[in-house]
Amino acid sequence: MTKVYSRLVMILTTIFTVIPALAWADDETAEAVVENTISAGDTSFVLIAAALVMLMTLPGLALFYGGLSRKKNVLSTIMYSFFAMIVISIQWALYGYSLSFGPDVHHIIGSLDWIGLKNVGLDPNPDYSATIPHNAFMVFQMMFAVITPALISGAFAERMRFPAFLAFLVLWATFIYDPVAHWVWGVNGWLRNLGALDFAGGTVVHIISGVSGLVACIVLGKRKGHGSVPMLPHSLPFTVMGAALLWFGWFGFNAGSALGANGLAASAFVATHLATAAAALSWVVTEWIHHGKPTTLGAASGAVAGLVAITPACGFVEPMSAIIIGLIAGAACYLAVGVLKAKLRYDDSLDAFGVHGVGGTWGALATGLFATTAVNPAGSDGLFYGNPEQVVIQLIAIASSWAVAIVGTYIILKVVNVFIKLRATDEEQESGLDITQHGEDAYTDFVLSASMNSGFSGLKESSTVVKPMM
Amino acid sequence: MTKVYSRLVMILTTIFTVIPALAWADDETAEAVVENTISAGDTSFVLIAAALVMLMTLPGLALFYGGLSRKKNVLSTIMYSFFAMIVISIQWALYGYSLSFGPDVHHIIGSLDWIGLKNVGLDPNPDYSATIPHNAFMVFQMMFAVITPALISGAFAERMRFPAFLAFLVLWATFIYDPVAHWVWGVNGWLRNLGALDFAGGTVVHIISGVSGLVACIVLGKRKGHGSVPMLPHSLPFTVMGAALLWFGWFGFNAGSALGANGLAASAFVATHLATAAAALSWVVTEWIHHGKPTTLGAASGAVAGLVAITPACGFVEPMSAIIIGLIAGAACYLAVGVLKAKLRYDDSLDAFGVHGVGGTWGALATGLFATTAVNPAGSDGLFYGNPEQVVIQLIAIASSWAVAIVGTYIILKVVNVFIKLRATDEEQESGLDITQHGEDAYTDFVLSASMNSGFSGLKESSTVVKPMM
Amino acid sequence: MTKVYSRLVMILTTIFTVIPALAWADDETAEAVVENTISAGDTSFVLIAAALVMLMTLPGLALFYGGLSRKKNVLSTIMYSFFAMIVISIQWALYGYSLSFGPDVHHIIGSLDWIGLKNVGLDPNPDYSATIPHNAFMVFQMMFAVITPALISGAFAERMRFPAFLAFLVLWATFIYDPVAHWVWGVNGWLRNLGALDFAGGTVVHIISGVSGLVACIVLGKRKGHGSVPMLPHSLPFTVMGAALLWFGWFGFNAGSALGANGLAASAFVATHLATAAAALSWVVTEWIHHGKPTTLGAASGAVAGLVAITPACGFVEPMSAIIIGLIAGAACYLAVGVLKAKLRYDDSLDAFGVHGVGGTWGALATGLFATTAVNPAGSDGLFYGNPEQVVIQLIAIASSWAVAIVGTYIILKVVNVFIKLRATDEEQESGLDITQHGEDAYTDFVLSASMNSGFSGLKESSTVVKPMM
Amino acid sequence: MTKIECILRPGKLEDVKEAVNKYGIHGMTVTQVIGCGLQKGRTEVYRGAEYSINLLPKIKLEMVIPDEDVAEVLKIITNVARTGEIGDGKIFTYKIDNAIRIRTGEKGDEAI
Amino acid sequence: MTKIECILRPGKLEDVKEAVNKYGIHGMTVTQVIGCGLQKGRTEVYRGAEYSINLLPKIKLEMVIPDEDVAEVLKIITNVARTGEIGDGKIFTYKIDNAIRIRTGEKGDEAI
Amino acid sequence: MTKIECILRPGKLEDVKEAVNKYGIHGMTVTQVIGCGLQKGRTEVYRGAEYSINLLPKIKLEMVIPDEDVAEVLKIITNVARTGEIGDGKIFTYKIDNAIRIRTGEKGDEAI
Ligand SMILES: Nc1ncnc2c1ncn2[C@@H]1O[C@H](COP(=O)(O)OP(=O)(O)O)[C@@H](O)[C@H]1O
Ligand SMILES: Nc1ncnc2c1ncn2[C@@H]1O[C@H](COP(=O)(O)OP(=O)(O)O)[C@@H](O)[C@H]1O
Ligand SMILES: Nc1ncnc2c1ncn2[C@@H]1O[C@H](COP(=O)(O)OP(=O)(O)O)[C@@H](O)[C@H]1O
Repeated sequence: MTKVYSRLVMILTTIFTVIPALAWADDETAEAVVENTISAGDTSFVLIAAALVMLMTLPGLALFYGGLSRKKNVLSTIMYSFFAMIVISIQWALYGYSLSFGPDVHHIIGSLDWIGLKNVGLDPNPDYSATIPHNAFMVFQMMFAVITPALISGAFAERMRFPAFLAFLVLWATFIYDPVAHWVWGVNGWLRNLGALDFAGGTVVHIISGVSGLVACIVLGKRKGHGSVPMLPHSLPFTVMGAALLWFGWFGFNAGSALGANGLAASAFVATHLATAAAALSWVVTEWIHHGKPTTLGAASGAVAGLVAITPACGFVEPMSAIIIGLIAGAACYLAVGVLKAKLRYDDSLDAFGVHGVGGTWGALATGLFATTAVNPAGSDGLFYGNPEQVVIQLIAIASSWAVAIVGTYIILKVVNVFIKLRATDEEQESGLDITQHGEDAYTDFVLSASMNSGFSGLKESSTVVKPMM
Repeated sequence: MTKVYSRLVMILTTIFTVIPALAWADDETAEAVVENTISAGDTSFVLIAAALVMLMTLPGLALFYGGLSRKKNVLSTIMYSFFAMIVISIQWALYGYSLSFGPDVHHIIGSLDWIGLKNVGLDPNPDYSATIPHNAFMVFQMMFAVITPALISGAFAERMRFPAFLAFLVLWATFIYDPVAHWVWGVNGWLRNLGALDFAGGTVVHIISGVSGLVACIVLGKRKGHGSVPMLPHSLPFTVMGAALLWFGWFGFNAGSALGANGLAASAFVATHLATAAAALSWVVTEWIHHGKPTTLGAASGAVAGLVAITPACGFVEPMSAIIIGLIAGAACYLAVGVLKAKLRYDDSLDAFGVHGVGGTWGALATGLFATTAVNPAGSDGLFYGNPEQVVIQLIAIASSWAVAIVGTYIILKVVNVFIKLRATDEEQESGLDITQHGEDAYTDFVLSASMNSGFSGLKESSTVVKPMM
Repeated sequence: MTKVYSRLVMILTTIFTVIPALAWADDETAEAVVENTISAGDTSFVLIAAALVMLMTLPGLALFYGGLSRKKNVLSTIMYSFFAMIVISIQWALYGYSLSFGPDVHHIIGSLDWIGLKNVGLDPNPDYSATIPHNAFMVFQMMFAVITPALISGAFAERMRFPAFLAFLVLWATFIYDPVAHWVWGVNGWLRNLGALDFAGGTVVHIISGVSGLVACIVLGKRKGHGSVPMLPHSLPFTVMGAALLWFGWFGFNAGSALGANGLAASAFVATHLATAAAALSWVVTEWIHHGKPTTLGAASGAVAGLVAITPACGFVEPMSAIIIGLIAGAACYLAVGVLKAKLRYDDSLDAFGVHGVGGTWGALATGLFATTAVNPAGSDGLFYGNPEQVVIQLIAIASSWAVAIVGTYIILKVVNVFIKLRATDEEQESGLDITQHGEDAYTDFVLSASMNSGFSGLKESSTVVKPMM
Repeated sequence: MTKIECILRPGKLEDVKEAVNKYGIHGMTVTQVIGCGLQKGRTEVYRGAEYSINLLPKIKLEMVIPDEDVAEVLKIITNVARTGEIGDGKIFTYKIDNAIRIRTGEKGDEAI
Repeated sequence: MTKIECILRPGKLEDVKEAVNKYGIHGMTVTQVIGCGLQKGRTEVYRGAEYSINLLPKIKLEMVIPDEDVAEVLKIITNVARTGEIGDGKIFTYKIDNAIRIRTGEKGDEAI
Repeated sequence: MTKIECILRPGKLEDVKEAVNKYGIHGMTVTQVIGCGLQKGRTEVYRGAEYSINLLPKIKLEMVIPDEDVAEVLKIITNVARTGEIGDGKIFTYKIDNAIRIRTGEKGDEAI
């Protein structure tokens, strides 16, 4: 078993260190000389979009995943998203943004020139966004850096210890997210130079989070009782609420990635919405045929699958292509989650891989098929518009992000586990992570009886200090 | 009984086929020659507004209605809204938008010229919105088409079978919503030509959904146990959350209908907010007097009633008029729901008619009373500003939309019922629609025991594939 | 006991009547002659921001506080926020806005010139916002007036009678909020003239609400059973959801206070987000050290503490300063809530004072330390940028708002209590305020049995009116 | 005194309650339970995995009544709660030694 | 051994628990129930329609104790749980044949 | 007939259920309860204030079975439910006078 893994590691390491070198690094980044004037319309749009993307993680994803957890693990699941928000926001400001978007170093990583947000001011940075303040771009991108590791948590929910999660979080963001973001979006990043299309983060956000999730859930092992004890969502209304907020926030994610309020943003908005609806439909129809009932969880899951799949494509494809991408995404993710997972018997608790890994991979590929310069002249044509080469480029982007996610996550988890135990013990899982990791119950309505501890009663003599005065 | 209905059908059919002919169809649509430049500010506003209106249906309405349902029907209630979102979004892109806003055919319907969003591109369409991309306008309107049938579902919740709902949904959108939207908002639609005022959809959205709800709940019959078993909201916090998200999203609905970020939008925003607050206040005060307690459900219901009533008026009236419209709306809807419904003993499960039908009708009328060109020079003056004629026009718009909703919904339901049974059996209602229609429980925390089926255990031999590797 | 209080009242009254007189009232308000053109970008931003701030109160704060309440008091807690929204919106339109922002009267209060929104039209008011419609500014400010008294309700939740709350609400808004808003933000308000910095309402919103909460919870006395019966949050997921929506809405609150979509808004956005993350982190770390577990409630509470503390500072400080302000805010509020409150044994039910009073005071002070004209040339430098005087000014602002809050709230509550009993009886608290004040249960899933009343059964004969017709 | 403990379909509670009320019995206590017997349970599918739920929601209704009424009350409940389908539930009876009304301290048959 | 089964006002659980703890009884089981007796229920209004809620929330407290303690414990509970208002609840007692502590397998009075 | 009433750890329900099923017992009723015994409870901290939760979640499992099976079933349950740690729970048994299957009206041992 472990042999297979080590061999895999070697192969993948080779691939992803060699390919960047191949990427002919023509520095001719086509930035026209733009006037550095801030547009209030664009700034308004991007700032609100940043707020929408923030909402995706908290409470969107927290609720989506929290509703899927069992009652004894709700808070622990929510805390993964909450701390991704807390910790990565600060990491990003301190050095993450600089690593991802700072001046390029060998096409692999940004330099530390922008550490602590040095040189990230109120004026536009024409390299990334000529019409909005540079710090607006920075904070918009921050929200992407936040949600990506939060997505992974769906794979190891209900069993990863909180301290281990924190360590994993910071390492993963630093060694995986930040470089990959630079490759794809950073000026002179090698995948960007290669011509890979990724409008809003299919590769950067979804493939690497989904694939890292798969690795993590295998490394951590199945939850205690998996396969014998049923593990049902404790609150589907929360899950629907979460999915709906993800959908809502995703308009900021995708349309906001146009970095301005213009025709392209509107086009991305429309593509996003249609693909989502189509994917929800196709997931539900597939399961209806397969299992006999159209479920709410299916609709919510399908919607998220569609959002994932359209993310890289939304700024390059026409509305009808978006519907097709969505239809395929829904069915594909359903099969991944409902059939493939059961076959391979890994325990991806809340289906981070099944939805983000599979949906993201399909989306990155689909971008190579359906992209058209009729929608976005700054993009490329895809296979169906006469440019088969784009598919090859997309496949390179997919393969390299799979590779880095597999190898990187595997190494990080192994390293963390040396210092901090990753997996909650069977007893901790039995009692639930809420109590064992956080010392809290999500719902206390039935804990009718409890009493305060001595720390309080020691003060009982002075209890006359505050009294009703009426 | 049925006699009364058939007679009604005849009378109404006559009315609503004759009046359009009367509408002197002067094609002088006053579109000035506007420069087709996209305004980033306006585009930003309308795209965000579209996202807000999306939020109204999901999770807004889903939660509002879901909280009002009993625990065994939560998911089924949510699914009505969810599938309105899924199905109508696609229907709209395929042909709905073309029917509603496409080039006019005889003042009754749009042509199919824009089918599959053909000719709906990134450039502005000066007929509808000269400063934003045409597809931004299209997607903003899509969200209206989505929420309208979702609103109806409150009337037949807890008893309509899901497959029948799907059929009804598509037919109703195609044969009722799309034409009426064309009449009121489409260039050369007969009600638009007549001068009917409907800023954000009092007629199009609320009257026809509310009235269709009334028809639907009568056709389907009362829920099993109605009048003997109590049917209480299972979670009022969800209902409040839903009402609050509706309120929030409605700013997009109403202010967004200005199709630009300008004084008119601000004015609609203010009118919306004040009418809502006033209606919530008046509902609660009325019930406080009537029943002795001010309730949370009353506040939530009153707020929605106010939002409904101000919808057609918000772009034409002054703030103080908005307060008056709201005050009357709250009391009127309370009486409709608390007294009228009890008297007539129809089973409008979650009060779609009582709130949207009654509130929408009052709002459409109130627009004819309180409208003033001081607020919106493109509108007209109402009765209180010296123009009694406007009331007549509003009454024609109200009558024709009532008529089309009654006749159309009745016919559609009867037709659907021939092929797909509309009403869940008594046993299905007893067990709850969540289990019988969707095979799911909303909350599984107390289902402590369950075991996975053979489909899984058949794979038990291969269960060594995935293991913890630590 | 009461002696101490009366002495306090005297001292404070003196302070806050004398200081305004000292404020050298140089009327040289530096409004340049600006062109009165509406910017669509700015208007879009401020209107959306107003909607976001609305969302903070409902459902944000309602959920945050509702989740912290016990199951029998959820609705009552929600109703405090709901009615703040309903009543203050109308109060603001009728006369509150005029008192706060209307033409200055002796630096203390606005005149009644803008009563009923007279003269508050679609054109910009260059005194407050030259690029957006005046009514957009008015409605944005309305949302601030709404949330402030709602925040107080956390202090007396689970025991204040609803009618007394309503009376308190209106009086407090009129006699405390409106004047203080005028002092700080109104043209020629004495604190504004003094040069006090308060970007988005640290003084106006948070100090006075938090301190008023402290006074209120002391005047009302502890909840029945406080200190013996445990009072645990009934739903932490609701609390997290509420905190997340507060966070989201706060971008409107803080960045929106730039009143335009520009570099300053982006800067305020970034500062807000970083301080919030930092405060959540520091609260959790402090309690982790102190109690051994990192809790979800700690993360949510810390986030709110950070939002509060950065509010006055967000438009004046650099990102790294924001992180420091947040780190201190989290620890300080944790100590206030976890140690100080336990020591002094007042019963601030949901910690309105501990979070808003303490956090707001720290924030107002921190503004005087960290402000820099490098971020906002219209502001001032703080102590750390060479201007110790600013700290003095901030301390005056803090002291005077504490003073007015203490004295004003004390008087108002005493007066109200003469006419309307403030405190629910022990029996009412035992049964819960939901039933006793509002006659409702939040969750009825287990109230399986009930029957409709005679008002209904009297109609049973006519129960054939509505029947299924299929 | 005898305690009658019935496990009922959730939908039957109201009917049984009314029927025994009419007979003159007003004191009762109701608990939400789940249970299984001959009834087979049902299948729920979450994201493609099937789960068979074998404990189904029931209502437990407890009444303490004087011994002489037991036979009649059992008849009433059996009649009202029966649908004839599997899953109708069970009734168990057993003797109670004593009953006390807390409010007054009354004991025995007085108290129920 | 005897089982003491009390139906209490929800607010009284803590007091009763403390009182019997003080007496030396620590084992008990608590269930959330709804019930009716002489207490009439209350009216709730939802959107203008009145509903009379006639089953009210109660707490069921069960303790199995040695026979010799029964009289004393009943006295304690009755005293603590009484408010004198309708709705105070009931206590039922009945004999238990056996008790087993699962952890150790101990039986009878040892086990409780 | 005898009623076996077990208070179990929530995690043990499934195992106990399977074990008695294998023995041939299928009828049972399950209730969510909270309780305390020797087990001490735990501490939860909310915003810096510590609370000791002394009633912990348990599962009550009730089965009415023929007297002759009691000894064997008790053995099975005790074995399966035991972890050896404090908090394993209790089993109580007592005689039932009668059982009725509502669907058919069958009485006594037939009915269970
Ligand atoms: N022997 C038993 N002991 C305790 N509870 C039982 C027993 N048998 C049945 N029950 C309860 O009665 C309910 C209905 O039983 P079931 O066998 O399905 O009914 P029937 O046989 O009358 O169709 C079960 O869900 C369970 O809660
Ligand atoms: N005969 C009975 N059998 C079972 N439970 C009962 C009976 N009588 C009362 N109860 C329970 O006791 C609770 C309190 O009863 P109630 O008659 O209101 O008290 P009291 O008569 O002491 O004022 C009821 O809600 C119910 O749960
Ligand atoms: N005397 C009793 N009467 C009723 N229930 C009891 C009694 N003793 C224990 N229990 C129940 O059994 C559960 C487990 O008891 P505990 O004393 O912790 O187990 P053990 O002593 O076997 O470790 C308790 O939570 C409670 O619900």
